[in-house]
Amino acid sequence: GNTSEDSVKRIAFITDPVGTNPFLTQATEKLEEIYKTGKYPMEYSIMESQDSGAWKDNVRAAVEEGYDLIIGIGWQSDDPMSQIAAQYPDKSQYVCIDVVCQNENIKSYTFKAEEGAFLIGAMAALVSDKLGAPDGPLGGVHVNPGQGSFPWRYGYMEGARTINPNLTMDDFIFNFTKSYTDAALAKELALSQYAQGAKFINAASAVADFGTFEAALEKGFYTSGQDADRTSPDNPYILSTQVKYTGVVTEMIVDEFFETGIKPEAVELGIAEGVIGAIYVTDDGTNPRNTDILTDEIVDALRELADKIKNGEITVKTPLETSYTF
Amino acid sequence: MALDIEFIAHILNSTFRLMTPILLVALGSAVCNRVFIFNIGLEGMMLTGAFFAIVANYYTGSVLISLLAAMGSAMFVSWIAGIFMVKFKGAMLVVGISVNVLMLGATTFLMQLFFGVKGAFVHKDLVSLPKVNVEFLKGTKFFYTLFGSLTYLDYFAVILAIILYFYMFKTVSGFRLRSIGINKEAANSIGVDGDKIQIGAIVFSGLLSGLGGALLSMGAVTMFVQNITSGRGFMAMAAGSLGSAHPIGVVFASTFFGLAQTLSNVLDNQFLSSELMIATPYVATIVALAIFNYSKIKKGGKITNI
Amino acid sequence: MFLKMEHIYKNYGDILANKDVDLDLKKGEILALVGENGAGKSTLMKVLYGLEEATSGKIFLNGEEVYINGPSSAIKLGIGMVQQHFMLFNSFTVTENIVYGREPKGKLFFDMAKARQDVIDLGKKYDLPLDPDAVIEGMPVGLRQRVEILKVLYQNTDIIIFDEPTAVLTPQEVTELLKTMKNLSKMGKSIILITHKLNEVMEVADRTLVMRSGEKVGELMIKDTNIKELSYLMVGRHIVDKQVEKVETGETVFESIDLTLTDNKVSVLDNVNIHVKRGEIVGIAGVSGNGQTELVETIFGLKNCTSGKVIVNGEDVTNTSVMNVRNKGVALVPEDRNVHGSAALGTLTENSIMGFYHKDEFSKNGIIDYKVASQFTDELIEEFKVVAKNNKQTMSSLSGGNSQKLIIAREISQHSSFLIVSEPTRGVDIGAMEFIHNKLFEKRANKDGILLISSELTEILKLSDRVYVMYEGEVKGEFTRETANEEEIGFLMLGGNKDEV
Amino acid sequence: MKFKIKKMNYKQILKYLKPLEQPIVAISFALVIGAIAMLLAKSNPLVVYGYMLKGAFGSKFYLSTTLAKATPIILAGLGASIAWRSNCFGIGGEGQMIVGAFVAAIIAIYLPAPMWIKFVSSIVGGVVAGGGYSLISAYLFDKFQMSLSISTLMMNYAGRFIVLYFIVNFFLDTSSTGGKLQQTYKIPEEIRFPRLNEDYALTIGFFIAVAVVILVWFLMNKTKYGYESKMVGYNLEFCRFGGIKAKKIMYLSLFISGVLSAFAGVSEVYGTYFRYVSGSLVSGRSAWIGLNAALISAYNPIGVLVSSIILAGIQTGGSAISRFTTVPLEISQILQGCITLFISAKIVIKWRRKNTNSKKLNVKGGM
Ligand SMILES: Nc1ncnc2c1ncn2[C@@H]1O[C@H](COP(=O)(O)OP(=O)(O)OP(=O)(O)O)[C@@H](O)[C@H]1O
Ligand SMILES: Nc1ncnc2c1ncn2[C@@H]1O[C@H](COP(=O)(O)OP(=O)(O)OP(=O)(O)O)[C@@H](O)[C@H]1O
Ligand SMILES: [Mg+2]
Ligand SMILES: [Mg+2]
Repeated sequence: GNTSEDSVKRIAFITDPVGTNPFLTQATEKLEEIYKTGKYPMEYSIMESQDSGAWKDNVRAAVEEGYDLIIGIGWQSDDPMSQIAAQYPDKSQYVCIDVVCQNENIKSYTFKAEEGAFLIGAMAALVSDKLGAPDGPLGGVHVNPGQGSFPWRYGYMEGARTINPNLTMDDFIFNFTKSYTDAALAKELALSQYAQGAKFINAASAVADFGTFEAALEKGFYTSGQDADRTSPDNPYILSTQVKYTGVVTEMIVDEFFETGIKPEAVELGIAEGVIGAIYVTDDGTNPRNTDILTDEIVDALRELADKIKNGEITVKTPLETSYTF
Repeated sequence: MALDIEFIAHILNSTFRLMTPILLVALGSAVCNRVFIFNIGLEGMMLTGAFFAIVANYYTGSVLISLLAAMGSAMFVSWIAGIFMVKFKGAMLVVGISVNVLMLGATTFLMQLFFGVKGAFVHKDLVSLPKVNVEFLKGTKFFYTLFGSLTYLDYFAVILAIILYFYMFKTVSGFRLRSIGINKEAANSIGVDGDKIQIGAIVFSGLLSGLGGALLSMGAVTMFVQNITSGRGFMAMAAGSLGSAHPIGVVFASTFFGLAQTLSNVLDNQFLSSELMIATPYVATIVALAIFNYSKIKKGGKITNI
Repeated sequence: MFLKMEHIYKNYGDILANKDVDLDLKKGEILALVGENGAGKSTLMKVLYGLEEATSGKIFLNGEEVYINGPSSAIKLGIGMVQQHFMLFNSFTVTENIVYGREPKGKLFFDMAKARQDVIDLGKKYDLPLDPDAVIEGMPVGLRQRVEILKVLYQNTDIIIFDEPTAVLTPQEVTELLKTMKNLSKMGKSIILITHKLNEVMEVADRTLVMRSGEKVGELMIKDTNIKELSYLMVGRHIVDKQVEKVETGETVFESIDLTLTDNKVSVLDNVNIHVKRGEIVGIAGVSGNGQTELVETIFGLKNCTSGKVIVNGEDVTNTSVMNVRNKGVALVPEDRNVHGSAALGTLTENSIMGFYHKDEFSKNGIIDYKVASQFTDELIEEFKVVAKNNKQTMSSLSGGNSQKLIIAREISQHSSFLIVSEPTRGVDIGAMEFIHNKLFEKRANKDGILLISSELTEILKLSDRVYVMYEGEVKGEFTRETANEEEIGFLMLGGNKDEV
Repeated sequence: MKFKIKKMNYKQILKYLKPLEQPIVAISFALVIGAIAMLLAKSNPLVVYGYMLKGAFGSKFYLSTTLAKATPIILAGLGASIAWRSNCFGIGGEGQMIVGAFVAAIIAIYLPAPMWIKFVSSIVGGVVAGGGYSLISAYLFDKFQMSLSISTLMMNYAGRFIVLYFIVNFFLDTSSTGGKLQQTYKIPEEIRFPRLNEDYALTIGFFIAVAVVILVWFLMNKTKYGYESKMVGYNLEFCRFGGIKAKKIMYLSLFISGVLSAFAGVSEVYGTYFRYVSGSLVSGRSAWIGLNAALISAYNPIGVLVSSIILAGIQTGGSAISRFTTVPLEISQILQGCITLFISAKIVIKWRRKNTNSKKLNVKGGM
């Protein structure tokens, strides 16, 4: 329901259809969790938006319907949020997650996803080396070739190259599902990368990843998940996951909103803030680690890298140009 | 990448795996074409099969029952579609599109209802279609890879095409099936119920789509992901058309698609930009159809792809 | 009494197509069903064959009441129908068409060999020989109909209904068909024949049943009646062939010079030289399929000729567009009214302006004036006595005779100086036929030229001032009203040569 | 021997439905099914439907949102109608929308010219591009007898990815979202479709669409082309004998159809996105909904207008549900599917009312 006394604050959480993307699920679940605790006098509504048209409608409607805090998550949110925030600076407070919005009334939280990818890349190189393929090829099944997956792709490459500097572009194989849901295709892509000799294949195509995981289980190559901890007792080949704790951010936002109110600025979150990381490296997952492959020394090496990133000794660069070469 | 002999084996193997789900559905589409039904709802029917295969799979753990569930559910949906297309004379496209939208929504919705998850349902207890054991080929790596990790249903798809060929061109009911597409009125005038045959064809295409879906959710992978078919149903229609509604032709057409897909997988951003790579199968279809029809027209033949 | 239909009523919405009709049929009898267009003949038979459900009424077979709820049950009861519009699968073979519905089966496969044999035997039995492997597509109409007949016989039916079987046949084919019917009746089959050609009735029928506007108005034994009486019963008035008055011919409106058409190596038209003057009707006699259709199409710009010229009112229109030919003052009543002459789902108005909707009277700068069009249509309906509720109803709801009238009305109303009419009275009743013939004479009277193509020699002889005979794409001879005579023309039609006479 | 008179049972159903106003029946059927789904989702259908209605037409604000959504649907619907009524059963609306929108956006962004020239050439360029794209399928049909439905279906995908290729490699906006969304830059403020009221989504686009409806109605029912194309739809042979150049009509119809569909895309660029956003036109599904609108209203422009607004309402109502309740978004998909499915049955009933008689209804089932 949407009728409520003024004391109760109303939060609109606008997103692409939840479900296909674990980092959306995390955020929405956290929101519900906060609500359940009754910590704050709040109501919330998850507004799933099929297409960018629906996005605009929902943001506009959220203002019309008098929501006090409007959170948009995903790249999609940029245009509609910026436009509305510019038009109604005072009608509500605005936050974008995962994208820096063009409008200054909006607080933006973005992620240094590349840092997580960096760790996985290093892990890939180490594991591959351990399995007798120091020079790769290293695989990756991502969503699309565009800027969208640069952080994961280039972070991954950077990480691998810190371990083995003489890796070249040709030592990496990347394929793209162009869909968050085509698990069958993802699996097929993984299989063909495996056939080309990849011992480690980095999965970064939302729920389609399950296809890659299944291929790993079948063929016995190693892989890693994305966003939410994908390791599983049923599948020892999923060595780790490049996590992106959107739940944490959601909590930050809600807290800030109720304590101080939203202060528009652009915040970048990474390993240092405990929002980005890799399972077993920056935090221990819920499932037992595959210690035969992901041995302690490998983990230690990775932890070292993680610390270097924390204290700024290493900064992972992900250029925006399509022409990323070394 | 290294184009060694074994990798070629992999390409062929992968082609086959990618081809079969399309083939099954394409055969359904072909049957529909034969009775002058343009069934764009195949995508939705395939999705239905893929989903209920997993539902049954989860609750019974029996491959057989899962397959039956896949076929049954898809047949039910296609029966509804058939009634609307034939009896109520609803525009085939509207019915088909509606079915697609409806089933995309319904499967996603039911997935939450049954499994309490959105997006993807994966579970260790899900059984996958039995794979044909090729251990005896372990000696010759080429064949081992070539025939590796294929389910019985993959092979059955091809066999089915052959069976369907005999059905269409050698049996009486196949004969009547073809007659409807040529002149339904004439069939009715001699007391052969054209409507029944058309609906029958649609339901049969549902059965095949169901199998195709199951092959996707229990063969290619063992899970259900919302919209897992992602356009394969439409591809299948194109294949049915490219194969000019002839079972054997459809096999070639589907293989062609499978190969196009595989190549676009392995060649991805090696030669062509990957966006163009995805576009190729569709452009290729048009070109292939054009060439195919052109040669046929030259021979003064009839074009059967409706 | 073998078959008995009692108190049959059938209405389509407000139209009462059959009103309390009784019909009975003896074994081995040929019963002719005659009446004007829209009299209710087809409907009555559709009821008998189960294509339509009677609103009320009973049907008895061998004294026992039967319920016929579809062709299949009719066939089970031994009733078969050769429909007016052939119901064949064009890309199937003769065999496949004939055995359709009762195909011989092996264990699981279609037993084609047996089917083939059955067809051959059947052909022998009723001596209707046919090549069992021929594909229907491209078969002459006569043979197609033969397929239809064998199809019915294959279902071993005892009652065979023919709905206007001769409408589309050449004279030769007609004689054969009539012979066949006699045969069948001898072999104990009962036949119901719908036709508009009373001479056929007189020739084959034992008994005739006359219908008018849905009702049975008479039932006569053929031996004690004659054409005059029948036509009177049908139309309700006497049909009199009035004298053809002479008309002075003017200058040439149409002329073809060495018109030649070869369709992949086959010569379809071979140096055709014909002309039509103002005020004359020129007939083209010939067994259909000897190039008449192609001749019309090349003249009218539907086909391009390989060589030669088409001159209309002194202008060369060879291989130009239909539109251009029409604009030069040519009009055409095509042979097949349902396919080429009208749009079944279009309204009468839409059908009436086809071919010249672009003329100033109907459209100015791209906009069609439907008020004018609809008035115009009403005038046509009025002048040509087309039976229709209004000009908004669809063409398909007109009786065949009436749609034919409207088509002819449309083409005549253009006041074009040159009119081509192809089979103008096919499938229309004698009343309408007389009417149409008079209209053609009127047009001739106001000094327009008419080219008449007809497979009805009698029609040719009745209307034409001059006659060309066509055989295999060649003009075999030319006659004037005076010199024309059936024997000679018939002889040439079949490929004889003039000097041999 | 006896034969029971049984068949007709579905005819009886139709007879039974005949007097009722079909769309209402259709919608209520659909609503029932939707209700079942909702009960399964443990929420009160009446409440949900209440919200849905409110979110679709409940206030000026919502209505304007719905009308804005309807705009591309109407245009795409008109496009489909033009083609289908002359027997060109193409389903290429989506592809034409995409191409049109893309070209229009690119011209509007990059053409170095004064604003009004930008505007005009962008719109014209866009729609002509769409028309041209449609002509390809016309050519394939003409020269290779390639089924329009198949060629256009393929061209929907081809167009989408080829355009994507150009965007990613030449026209990508890297400033916003760091180029993560595959989209062009925005078109200049000055030339976007103005809003009637800054608080509402509605732009003049909708009124242009309505104007186009009238235009198309006129085109279909008053002009020579309208007559010719209609007759071509009825009987090609008849037209040949009447001197109508059927081929010309087919090309023309498909071109116009492409132009209209493309304009649907252009209107989205100018009224909603202000840029070409890859995938948005696909996930928006306007082309397909438009096609439905065209078919269920038997190609009648006015009918297209009305049914488009209803179908758009289901969409906006659907989003409203997801805002007001916890019912998952899919419910609105289910509803949409059901409603169009049931409405499709109307066609036959309407025909049965119009002319019970005409011999070839089964052919007219459409594709
Ligand atoms: N399906 C139908 N719907 C509406 N009216 C019909 C239908 N079929 C026939 N009619 C009408 O019923 C009447 C009788 O039609 P019927 O077919 O029996 O005429 P007919 O005697 O066969 O004419 P013709 O000599 O031209 O064949 C006509 O007025 C016709 O318009
Ligand atoms: N669906 C219909 N609606 C209205 N009248 C019809 C319909 N079907 C048939 N009729 C009428 O019934 C008559 C008989 O139909 P039939 O099939 O015998 O054609 P016809 O009248 O003989 O004309 P033709 O000889 O050109 O076929 C037709 O003339 C037509 O007027
Ligand atoms: Mg008749
Ligand atoms: Mg008749």
